[in-house]
Amino acid sequence: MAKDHNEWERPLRELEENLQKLRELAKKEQDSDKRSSLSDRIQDFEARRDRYIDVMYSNLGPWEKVLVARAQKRPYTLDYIQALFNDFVELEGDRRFGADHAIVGGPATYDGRPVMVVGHQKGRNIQDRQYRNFGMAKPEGYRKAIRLFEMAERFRLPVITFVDTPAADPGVESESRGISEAIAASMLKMFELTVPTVSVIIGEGGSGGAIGIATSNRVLMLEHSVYSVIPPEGCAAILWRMPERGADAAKALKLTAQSALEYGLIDEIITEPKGGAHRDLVEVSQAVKASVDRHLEALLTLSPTAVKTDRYDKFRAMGNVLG
Amino acid sequence: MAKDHNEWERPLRELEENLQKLRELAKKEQDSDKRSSLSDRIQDFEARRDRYIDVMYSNLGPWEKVLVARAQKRPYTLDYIQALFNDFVELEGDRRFGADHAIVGGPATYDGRPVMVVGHQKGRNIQDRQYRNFGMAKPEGYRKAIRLFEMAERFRLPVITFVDTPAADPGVESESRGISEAIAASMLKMFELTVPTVSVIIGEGGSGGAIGIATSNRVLMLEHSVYSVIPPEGCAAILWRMPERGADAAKALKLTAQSALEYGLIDEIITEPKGGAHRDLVEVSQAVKASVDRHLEALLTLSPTAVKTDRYDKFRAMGNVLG
Amino acid sequence: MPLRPTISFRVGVSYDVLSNRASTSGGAFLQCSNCKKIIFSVDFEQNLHVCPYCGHHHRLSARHRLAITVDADTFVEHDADLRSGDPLIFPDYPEKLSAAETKTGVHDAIVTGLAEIESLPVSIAVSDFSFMGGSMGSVNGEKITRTLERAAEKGIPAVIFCASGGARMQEGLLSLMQMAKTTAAVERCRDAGVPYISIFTDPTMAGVLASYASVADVILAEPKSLIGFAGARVSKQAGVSKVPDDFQTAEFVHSHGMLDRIVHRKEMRSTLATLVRILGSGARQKGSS
Amino acid sequence: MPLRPTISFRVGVSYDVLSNRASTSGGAFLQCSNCKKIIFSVDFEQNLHVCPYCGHHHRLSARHRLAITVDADTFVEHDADLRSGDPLIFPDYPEKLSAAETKTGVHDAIVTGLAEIESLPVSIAVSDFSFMGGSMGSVNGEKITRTLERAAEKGIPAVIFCASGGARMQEGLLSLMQMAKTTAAVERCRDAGVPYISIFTDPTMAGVLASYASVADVILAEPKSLIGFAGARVSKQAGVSKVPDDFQTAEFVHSHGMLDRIVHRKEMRSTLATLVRILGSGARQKGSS
Ligand SMILES: [Zn+2]
Ligand SMILES: [Zn+2]
Repeated sequence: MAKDHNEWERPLRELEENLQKLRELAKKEQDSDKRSSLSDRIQDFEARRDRYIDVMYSNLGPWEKVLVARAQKRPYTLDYIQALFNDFVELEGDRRFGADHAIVGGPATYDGRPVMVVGHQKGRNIQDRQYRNFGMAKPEGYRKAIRLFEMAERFRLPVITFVDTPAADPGVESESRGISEAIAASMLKMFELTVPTVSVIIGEGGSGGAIGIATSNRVLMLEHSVYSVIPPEGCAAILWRMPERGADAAKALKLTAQSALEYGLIDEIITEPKGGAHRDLVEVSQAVKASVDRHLEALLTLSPTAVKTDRYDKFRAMGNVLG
Repeated sequence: MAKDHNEWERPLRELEENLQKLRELAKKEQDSDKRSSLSDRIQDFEARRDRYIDVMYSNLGPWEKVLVARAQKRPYTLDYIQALFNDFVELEGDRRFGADHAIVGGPATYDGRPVMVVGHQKGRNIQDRQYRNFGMAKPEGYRKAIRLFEMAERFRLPVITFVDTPAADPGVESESRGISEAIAASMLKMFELTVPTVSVIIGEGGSGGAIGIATSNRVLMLEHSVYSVIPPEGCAAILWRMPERGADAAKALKLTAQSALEYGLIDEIITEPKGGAHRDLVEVSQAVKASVDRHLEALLTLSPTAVKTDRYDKFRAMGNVLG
Repeated sequence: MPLRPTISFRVGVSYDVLSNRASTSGGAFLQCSNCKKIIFSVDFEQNLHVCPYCGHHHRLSARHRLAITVDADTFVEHDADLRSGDPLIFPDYPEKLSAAETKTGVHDAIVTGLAEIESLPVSIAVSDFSFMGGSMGSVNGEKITRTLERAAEKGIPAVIFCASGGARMQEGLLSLMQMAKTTAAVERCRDAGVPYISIFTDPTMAGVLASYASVADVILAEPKSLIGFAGARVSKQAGVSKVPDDFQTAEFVHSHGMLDRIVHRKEMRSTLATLVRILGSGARQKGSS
Repeated sequence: MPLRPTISFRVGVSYDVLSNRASTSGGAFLQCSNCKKIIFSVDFEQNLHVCPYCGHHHRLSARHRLAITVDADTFVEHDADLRSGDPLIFPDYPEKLSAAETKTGVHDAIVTGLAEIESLPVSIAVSDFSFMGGSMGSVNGEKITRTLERAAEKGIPAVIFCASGGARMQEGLLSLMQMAKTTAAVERCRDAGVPYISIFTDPTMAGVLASYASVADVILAEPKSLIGFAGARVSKQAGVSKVPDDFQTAEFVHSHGMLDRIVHRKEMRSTLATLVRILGSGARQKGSS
């Protein structure tokens, strides 16, 4: 069982490194015959690389989805904002305690339409990851989100949220300042909104931390993203007292987009580029856009009251109850 | 210039101490003649005491009003709640950071009518004063008040606030957590309410800390309470660089209930018992009740929209502008 | 802070008139799991399962809680027949459910219905920690949601006693969605102008704390209850900051502004009655006009 | 952090086309009050009175601020004739007012009116610290209130540049009531669905910070501005806790969540334009439909 995406993609990375070396050799090679032979080998390697990607990504198991969803190279919220939005003005204050960097948000235009965009943000290098608290928002983050949701309501801006967090911050400070209340209040605020809301799970949909900003009219999931009530390692620790059995827990938890759709908990799966979202930001952004557009269009035909009712009815129906 | 109410009332207190001694003597005295003579002297002392109170309190200057308003024996918010309300359930959380004890509040019944009551609370002994932070609320206090105002609106409860604070807490922590925002947001919330609101300045109406919970449809002031944009000592320090000239500043600032009424900034002055509110809690409570009742009755005839407009128009008219 | 089932399960003479459970043991004495003192069973019952020595509030079953909270003979149970499915076909879940049913005699970790408190009607839900740690799966979510919806529809206050370790892992994402569903139902109460009072009892954790429990109009708690988002172990690992002695107790949560009052069990019923009467007055007027 | 009038009053060639003040001095060089470096006047003007060496944002007059913020020739002043009375007959107040009028050429510490930013109409107010420390008395309160009311009535965004030491002591309780009045007017904007953006410039303090300034939908600030409730001396006395180095700076306030962005003067106009365009879209649609 691979521990992370990096380890899991190692064979592929080695293939690509070899490929790169061949290309450099070919570039330097003067002899035309040898160059032609190198070219053949390059084509062969490229084909193998493509087949490898096909095989690896065509039938990802739940644990592999977890690895891909957590991949350090995976596009994050600000990448999608950069790709799909204009005029983004990040607003940072919660007006209570602090400026949280694990949730970003603010007004922007989307296809020329004024909207409010909010999302978890992970960091890509060591400093940035610390600055973003590994995408784990504190109460301040959710209270900022609440402010932005209120603003969206006041100015009739549709809301788009990007969900990508391992969990809400579980530290002592977050407990002290009411992380539970902040998450619950954020959900409650979203249910009060009469403007349309669309959420996209782009990576890790980690438990309460995720749903805190994901109670939208439409919830879409990227093909290889995951959404779970508990991290698989935590589940394995409880079930078998063996965190290392995360892969088994991932399977038991049915945390894939495909399962979520099957249980009627999300509205659509957004297909990722071949080999995962991290291989083509442009393509995945356009796929996200196409899906968001379609759902937003539909929601924009509803009256404010109908928007709220639609959202209530959607979540009201969730559950599996006998008798 | 007396520094505090204790010092200012010293002659009176000495008179009362002598009176008390005479009474004890009289009680022990066996000889009927001597007892009769003591009784005369007691009556004489009582008359002098009453005259003294008359003279001291009949024509209080602004600085003396400041001393009386700050008197440690003066009835505080919880005294009025105890005297005039039933079923008070104090609700303590701001749902953000902490439980502030310089502002108290919660639902209660008043004349059998469900209401929301909120007020500053000072402490009477050393520990209590620290517990109450000398009546200086932190951001948590105002945010708790906001919660209670929202609850009042949701459940259609008229709001009664008691105002009695030297100032909002000016410390580093309060700045860090946005004391300014908290005060402003509390005023804003009060302006949003469609339930009637009545405020009573019972002691010190200290600047922003006071007005944070005093933007009501009706604002009443006890006869010897004060209401000021700045503490007189602070004003004197700025004007003359002499904080000890507080008495002069008090005069310049026109901080008495009488001036506030004259400038049209409050709606009514509530007469205090002879010698000040601290001499008769029952009497002053009944006077407060009579005034609050009258204004509340009038406000309860207004529609929710009219209540809000009434409040806006009231404060809209305040100011002195030429040209 | 005891997290294991408490002494109350060993109680002989049951005060709990509504209980489905047979009163088996006949022991006249029992031992407080907190202070270890020996208590006369009758005293323990009369003291509402609060230790007369150390004041520890021992956990109550849902039926027992109802009995000491609502007016006698007013509780009408709703949705008693709802049972959990096994949507994920999760390892050992059906077995765990059966065991819990056998142990507690109920179908899931919560009892809901209509009742009166000091003659005022309420829609009430009471969680039961003894059923799989009071965890919230689809049944719990559905019953809480219906409790809140009933309150909104009837224009009466909602009262919810929380006692839960959090979401029910065995129902996966369906369980997480109960956080959303129950919170949405709170919005219904707000729209209807009916008050919603939640009471944190020992323990109130994680997915329950981070959803319907924390967005009540008024939040009360029993003394010393364990209340928190993450397991204390997780919190300690995550934060570099020192962990306060009273971390994740009702007292800690209270001092941080997240709840309104800590109420002794003996005063809970009267406090609820007062709140229901005052805060519910607006909705009653609307209903009667 | 310089609190005294800055170098900008010694500027020779005035960029400030709207200014009432005569451009007198002909000095070609001046000295930054923060880093003490010598700056070529023309550079200083072109750099919008931001020191090219240390980045210090020197204070601007209201007229100058308007000139660099709104579209040329779009500003229409309102309520220019409002003047302070002396309601309390406060020691030396009339003299102070006259002196300030003479010095600044305006009647009070604020200029208000209608204008356009990138062709979008706004109701705008700009405080001027050079008039009695930008203090808020009745005139200030009235002009802010009218600015917000105009925004609400016309369905256009309100933009307010704050620069004030706080309430104007010399008008006593009348001055305190301006906190209430201006905050009430913010509620009018909320009801009308028009956005309100406030900008904290150096300094934004006390009664202004604790009223209309802090309840804007969006709050921006210029770098290093002094922003606080109480004088730093008072805060230090009051709290036992250590005072951070950056206490009461824009950066401190920002890190504590009380404002949304610190914006360099050069980017202020474009940031405002974007916000006005996006947040005002709802009100514009309502207005046009
Ligand atoms: Zn015990
Ligand atoms: Zn410089």
